[in-house]
Amino acid sequence: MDNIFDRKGETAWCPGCGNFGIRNIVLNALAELNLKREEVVYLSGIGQAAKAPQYYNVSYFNGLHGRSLPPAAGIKAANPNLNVIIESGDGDMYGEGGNHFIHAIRRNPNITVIVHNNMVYGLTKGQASPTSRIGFKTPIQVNGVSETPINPLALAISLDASFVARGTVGEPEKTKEIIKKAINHKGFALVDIFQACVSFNKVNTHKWFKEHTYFLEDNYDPKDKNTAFKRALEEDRMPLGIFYINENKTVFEDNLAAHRAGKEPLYKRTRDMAKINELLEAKK
Amino acid sequence: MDNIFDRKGETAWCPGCGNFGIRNIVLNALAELNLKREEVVYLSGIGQAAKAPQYYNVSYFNGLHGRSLPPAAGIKAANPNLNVIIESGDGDMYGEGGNHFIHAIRRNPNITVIVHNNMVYGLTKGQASPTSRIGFKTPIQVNGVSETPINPLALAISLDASFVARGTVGEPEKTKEIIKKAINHKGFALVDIFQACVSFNKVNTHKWFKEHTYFLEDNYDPKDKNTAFKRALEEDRMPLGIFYINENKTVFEDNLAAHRAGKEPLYKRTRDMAKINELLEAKK
Amino acid sequence: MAKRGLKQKSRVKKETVPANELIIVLAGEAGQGIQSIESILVKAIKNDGFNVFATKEYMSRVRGGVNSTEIRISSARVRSHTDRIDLLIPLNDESIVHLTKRIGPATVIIGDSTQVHDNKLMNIPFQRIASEFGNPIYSNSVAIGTICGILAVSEEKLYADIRAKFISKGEEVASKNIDAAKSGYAIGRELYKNKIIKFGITKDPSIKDEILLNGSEAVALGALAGGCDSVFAYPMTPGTGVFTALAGYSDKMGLVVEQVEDEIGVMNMALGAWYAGGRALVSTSGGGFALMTEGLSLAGAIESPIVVHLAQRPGPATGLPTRTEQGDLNLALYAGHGFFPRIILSPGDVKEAFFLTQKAFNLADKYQVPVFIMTDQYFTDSYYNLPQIKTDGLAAEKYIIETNETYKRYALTKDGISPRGVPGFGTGTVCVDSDEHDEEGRITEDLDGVRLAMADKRMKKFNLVKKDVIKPVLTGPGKYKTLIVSWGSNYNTVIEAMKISGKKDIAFLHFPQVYPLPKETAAYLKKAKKLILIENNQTGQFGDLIKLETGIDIKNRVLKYNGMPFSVEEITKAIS
Amino acid sequence: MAKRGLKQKSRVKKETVPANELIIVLAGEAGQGIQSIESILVKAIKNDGFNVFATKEYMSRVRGGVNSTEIRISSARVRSHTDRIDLLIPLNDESIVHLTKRIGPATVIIGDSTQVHDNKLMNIPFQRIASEFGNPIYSNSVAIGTICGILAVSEEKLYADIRAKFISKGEEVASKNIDAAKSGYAIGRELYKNKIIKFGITKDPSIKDEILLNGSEAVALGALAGGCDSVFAYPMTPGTGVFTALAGYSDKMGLVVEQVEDEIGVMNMALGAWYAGGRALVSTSGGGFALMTEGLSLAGAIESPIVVHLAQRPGPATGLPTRTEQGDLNLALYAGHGFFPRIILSPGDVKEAFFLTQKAFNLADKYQVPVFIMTDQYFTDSYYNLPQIKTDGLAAEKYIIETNETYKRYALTKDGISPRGVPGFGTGTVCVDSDEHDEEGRITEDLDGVRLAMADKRMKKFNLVKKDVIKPVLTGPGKYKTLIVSWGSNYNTVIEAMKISGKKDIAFLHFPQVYPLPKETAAYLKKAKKLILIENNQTGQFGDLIKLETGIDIKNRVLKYNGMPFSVEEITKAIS
Ligand SMILES: Cc1ncc(C[n+]2csc(CCOP(=O)(O)OP(=O)(O)O)c2C)c(N)n1
Ligand SMILES: Cc1ncc(C[n+]2csc(CCOP(=O)(O)OP(=O)(O)O)c2C)c(N)n1
Ligand code: SF4
Ligand code: SF4
Ligand SMILES: [Mg+2]
Ligand SMILES: [Mg+2]
Repeated sequence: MDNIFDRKGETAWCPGCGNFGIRNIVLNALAELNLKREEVVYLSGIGQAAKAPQYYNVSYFNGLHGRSLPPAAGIKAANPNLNVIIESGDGDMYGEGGNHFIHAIRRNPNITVIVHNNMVYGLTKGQASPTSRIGFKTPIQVNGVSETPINPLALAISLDASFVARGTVGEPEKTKEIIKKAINHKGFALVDIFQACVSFNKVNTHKWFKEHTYFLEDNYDPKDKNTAFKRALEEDRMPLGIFYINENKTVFEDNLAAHRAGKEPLYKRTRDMAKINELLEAKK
Repeated sequence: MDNIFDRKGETAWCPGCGNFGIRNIVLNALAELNLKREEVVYLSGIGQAAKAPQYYNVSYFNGLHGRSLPPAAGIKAANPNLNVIIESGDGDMYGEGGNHFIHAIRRNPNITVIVHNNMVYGLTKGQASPTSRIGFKTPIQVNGVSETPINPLALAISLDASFVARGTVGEPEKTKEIIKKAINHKGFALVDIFQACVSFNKVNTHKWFKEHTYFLEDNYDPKDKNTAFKRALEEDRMPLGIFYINENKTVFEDNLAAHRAGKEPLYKRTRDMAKINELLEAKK
Repeated sequence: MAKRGLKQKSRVKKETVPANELIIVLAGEAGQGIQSIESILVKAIKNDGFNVFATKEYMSRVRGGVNSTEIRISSARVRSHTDRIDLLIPLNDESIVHLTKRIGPATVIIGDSTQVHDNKLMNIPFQRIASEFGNPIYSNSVAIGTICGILAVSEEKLYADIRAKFISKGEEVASKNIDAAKSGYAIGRELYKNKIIKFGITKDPSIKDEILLNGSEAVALGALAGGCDSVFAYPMTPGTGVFTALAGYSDKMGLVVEQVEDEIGVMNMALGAWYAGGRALVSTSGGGFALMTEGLSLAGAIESPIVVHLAQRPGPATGLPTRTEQGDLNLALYAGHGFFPRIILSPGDVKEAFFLTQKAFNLADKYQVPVFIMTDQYFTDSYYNLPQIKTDGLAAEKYIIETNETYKRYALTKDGISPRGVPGFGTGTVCVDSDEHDEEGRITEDLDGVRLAMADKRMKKFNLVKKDVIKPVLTGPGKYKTLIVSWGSNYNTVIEAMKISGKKDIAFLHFPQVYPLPKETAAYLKKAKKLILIENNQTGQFGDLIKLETGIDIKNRVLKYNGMPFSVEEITKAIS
Repeated sequence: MAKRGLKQKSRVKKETVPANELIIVLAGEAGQGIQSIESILVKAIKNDGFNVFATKEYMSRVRGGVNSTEIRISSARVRSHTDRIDLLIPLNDESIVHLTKRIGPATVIIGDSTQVHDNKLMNIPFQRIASEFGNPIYSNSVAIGTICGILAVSEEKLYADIRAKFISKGEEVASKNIDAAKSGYAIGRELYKNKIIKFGITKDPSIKDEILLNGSEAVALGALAGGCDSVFAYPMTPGTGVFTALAGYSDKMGLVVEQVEDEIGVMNMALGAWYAGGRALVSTSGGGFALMTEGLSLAGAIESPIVVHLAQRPGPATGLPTRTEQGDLNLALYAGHGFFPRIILSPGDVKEAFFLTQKAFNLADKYQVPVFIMTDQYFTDSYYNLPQIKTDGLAAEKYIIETNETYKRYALTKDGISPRGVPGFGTGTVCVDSDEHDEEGRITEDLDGVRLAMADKRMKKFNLVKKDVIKPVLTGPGKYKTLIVSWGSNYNTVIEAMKISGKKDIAFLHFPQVYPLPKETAAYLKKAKKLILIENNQTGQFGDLIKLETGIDIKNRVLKYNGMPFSVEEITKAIS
């Protein structure tokens, strides 16, 4: 069956890279959700992962390094009916884009954020990323990384993100289900996905990820923040799955005066000059 | 007794503002620690709180809005012997400066960060800050804040900050002891301090803070991250005290090649041209 | 090359008080209530048929220091700042020190001698009178009443205004304030009758029907008239006024109003909104705009419209946060890496600000380029009465097209403009990319083909933009010997100074659009024997632009960069 | 006004192969190992006494696409990029398509016919030969051997180099690679003997003692010689090379090397380091520098030294991340709000880069201003042999003073420079503030006094900086008719083109310092009958600066902006 989201053709990724796996998982998720192709908008920053939107057959906004989240919120503000998905790298999202990450979680627009977490800067050829492990050596971190890696899940949970999950390319089926739930979730949904960079990360390989992960129990209940935090902190073998869901949050675009009465996209509206005249009259 | 850190004279703060209280607490802490005045360097960003360094008799770097943390790390890198203290506002530190906040915690320079948390932007006349409560009305947030406030303690704990504490102007003695411990702590130490803005925050007043806070039990043990997180999440009445300490982290400046052999400040060193010649020779 | 920054030397010496005008300055600490005195007063004065202008200068603090408000009342239209003060009402001693240089022999100073000490002070015991009504806090109302009494402003409306202002605090507070004002009014009448304060201003009843508008409100309302439906900002003086004004209108107009975490987020969020079909404004000042530089370049690369309100204040860095300067022109001209077209507008008065901002949205959308509205603290905070603004014929022009399957966001067209679709409107995909891209918006490494085509396309658009430039505005005789050249907020001050100078051979060329520079510029400049450039910055940035574009170097640069706007007197002197 | 961006039209037509030179191009996918072939090859060639130059062009991807490396080998010194290719070694078909326009009738193409298909291809079964040694991966060593065979490079040293390169992977791998290279060597000798590839390059044994240095390394080493003790950066091509080089030296030199979370942090952290007595460098490219704009203004306000290595690439926005352009001059000139002095240096070759960067640290420290080193991708990635650089007489000048109790960071002095203390050195306090400040560094609202004094102080410093400008470098006859004007990385290409043109009345003015513009500039320009401006950008930004500063408008602008550097042929044509 043809996947309408698939834009066939070459990619700029290295053979064997985990990015291909994520692409397949996402393509399947999109198809199974039966999303309307014209209503899906993809965003990314800059990096190897951030090239992903180029390879889907959808509208996209491939912006600046680290800056995918603000335009995503801008898009939801202008047209809440669009299905907005971000796919970007760990450096892009948690490094250069860290401030937007914190505040987008607080803002809680209804978007899905998929992070290709390869624990390295791929495109710029192998410097440490915020998720690189302590001791990881690179041409810049010549004696190994000494800064504590970010735990994106714990961070998101601490900010009361409305949906926090982790997947891995190594588990395509389960990761696909997570992504589907993330897209269906109303609010900011984070899916951090482990992905091996075969060119620049010789430590955190496909094999390493397999050995260092496992799925949360089937009966795990993602409603409690403290439990979610505790599980997110596990380090030796890192859990996968949906860690935390908070359904009680209001959504950014719903709170805007522009959309309180209805969700008509801004481009469909026309400005009523009579109202401007009223405002001017009030200046008397 | 004269406090050598006290720079007498007018301030630009409003009468009744909590900033005065913080200033007194800090002055006492500095004096009691017997710090060498010439070795103390103060930093801040921009805001009402950020004017604090102006009113101490110390060296300071009063930089850009939101950007106190990077120069603080730069200072420690150039001279690890200096005692570096930041005092700034909640908007400055958690809003504009959010990305530096995350990554400074990871970097773990040996500095003390005191945040005047008045849950509002004072200097720019009363817009919401990242710690403003939901529903807080301002000339911008005309229908009240709808974004989830940042919980700076939970956030810092999620990043494994090496020292995380909260004080309040309403409890000067205890808050002073916290600040002293923070300054003595080796590593990044956060002290968030509740401070009423009498001009622009008519909700979170001195009284409100009093009613909504209490101190952690005397036997509270700040070594466990999960417990610390749980306590940091308490909302109705918010605990005060030292929530979390991790003594097992290495310190930024100690990891630098420049300071592995010794802590001599960079300005005292001279460049040995013979070494440059060696490097050039290796290019043959 | 450049003249030293104008410095006010000493107490104003010679002065001829035109009887048909009264210049009142109120001064005191932040927090003493000068702002609210001003707002009630100016409205009451205008509603009584006087021409009125008000501007303020203040320190970067919430309480303390010295701030002052200048209120000019006149038979003729007044729209600019003067050094001269006819009537000074200081609320403390520091106010007198602060304003020393502007106090002349003819300045009348009235105030409460328990608060203010000066040989020239005429004591009006504001506090004691207020206390008679139960609270010294009412002294501001006494002062309001006094001024209205001097001017013989209609009492009825004045008290209604005061009631409206205070009624939220209860009936008692409202009526006490009115009583206080009444006492003041009587005093004011006395002062006038005793010829302590002399003037002879004629009223014009039609002024009642005019509006009062400051620069911030003019930009905000102009934006709305231009179809602005969303505003993204991070608070920063003096850009905050426009943000606040739009937030105030958000419920009525159904706007998107979002305070973003930082200015980088502001710009990128606004670009997202435009991408999806919104018409977004960002409002900031120099330091905040500096952070938007990379985002501006993104707008250039993806050919997104964006409207930037850049309200200037003195730098470098934090500089003087609440002061005024025209120091960010170079920043607006050259911000962003790589080449892309842009438009820079610089309103000279509030009416022009309304219409230029309205137009900014249409220009941005039509050419898919960034458009700047450059104002400054002086401009955003000043206001005056003007005839009602007519919106007839104005429209938020629509340029968005419906896409189909073959849609290409960057289709190469003859004029360089590719029709702009938005996601969700039609069946096509709308792909924008910060990397160099092909017609479809996909990354390219085709250097000689696609890269050059896209670079040339952006240049073509620029050539188009250059053909659609708002002409400079000449005031004065067509045959001039001396030509004054200026931009932005100096407009009204120069106009008034020209009138005062009385010279017949001086004209003034004002630039509502500074970039691309109107092609008529050189011809105008060449006609003059003498050129005078007036800019509120340290080096003459607009003069440099003119030199670059026309080859004409205006050596005579009147520059001011102490954080204050030009006064009528300064410009009068400079052009005489 | 400006010429259209140079486009390479078609396969190079006429060519006269100078027998004393051989231009080799290797091309293939990213990941096929071209970089490592190049590094072994260039070293071996130079160590055998050849003059050599190497440059590369590559796509923004880690694998796939087409990248190429150009290696020029010559009797004379060679230091610039040519279109011409004498010997092409493509590793796949795409390489031939990619390089079509540079393939001339005389270009010899050798390659493995199982990989590459072209009529002109001379088949050398690299893969099969490699497989004979157990793994097709050794084919790169076969290629290395072939080229060295053609040149008759000393085998002993070559194999030692190969061993050194591969020994970390085990003795077997090392010796297999050597064996593969030996096979290639024999083939190369055959090719030469059979006159398939003709040239007659004379070697010079003294070249063995020369060094090989690329732009990045030159800047890094120059920085160290200037006393640089700390580097802060966020990876960004092509700025990363300098960062990586310094990281590589960090243990030996005891440096502070920190990868910061973003470029805003980079700039602010570096300013903190300078404040406390460090000498910090930041290295970035246009988009990253855009984010440092506000921080640059901070440097201006607090009068901090800072050295910025700005390695340019094409914009706008992400643009062409791995390509070259000189498009960020305006950004460097005007970044930051408010007025403050700055210095912009633009090395023309690697030796100059070393000395200018060395000097940059002393200039920054002396005048307490930002100093830029402007390079670009072409410059940072190109390298060649040159005589050893002498560091005699160089010093990292110390300007820091010990403070006492009366110390004032911004003491008003005659020349505008206030002696700079650092915290912890002496008993004084060192207070710096982004707000306008008084001599002590404390916030001020004294507009006519302190603000003007500080603004004027910054201007005084600028006037001093203007007196200490590095002179432009004239190449060619003192009496010229035509003057070529250029800056930065075009230097060597222009020099070579001038030689080729053979014209006696052409001279070339290169600017190691572009800002402040040397005062001699106008005189040089006026002497010429004809001016030619050469810039690797779309509009001629340096030309605009010259126009602004001298009034001279160079209309003849040779501009290129497809992401590639100028070739010798292009400039030769442009100046003929
Ligand atoms: C402002 C800015 N700084 C730096 C860069 C250079 N840059 C591009 S991608 C990247 C990091 C990529 O790492 P990550 O986000 O983890 O993606 P990956 O390539 O690993 O998928 C960097 C530093 C840039 N494009 N823009
Ligand atoms: C880049 C930039 N953006 C905005 C501002 C304006 N600004 C100054 S202080 C401030 C917020 C102050 O709030 P906070 O940090 O909470 O300090 P407070 O005044 O409440 O103590 C803002 C937005 C600025 N100076 N620089
Ligand atoms: S560099 Fe790493 S992350 Fe990027 S495509 Fe290659 S393997 Fe994947
Ligand atoms: S504005 Fe608020 S925080 Fe600032 S000094 Fe006044 S009361 Fe304090
Ligand atoms: Mg990555
Ligand atoms: Mg605050």
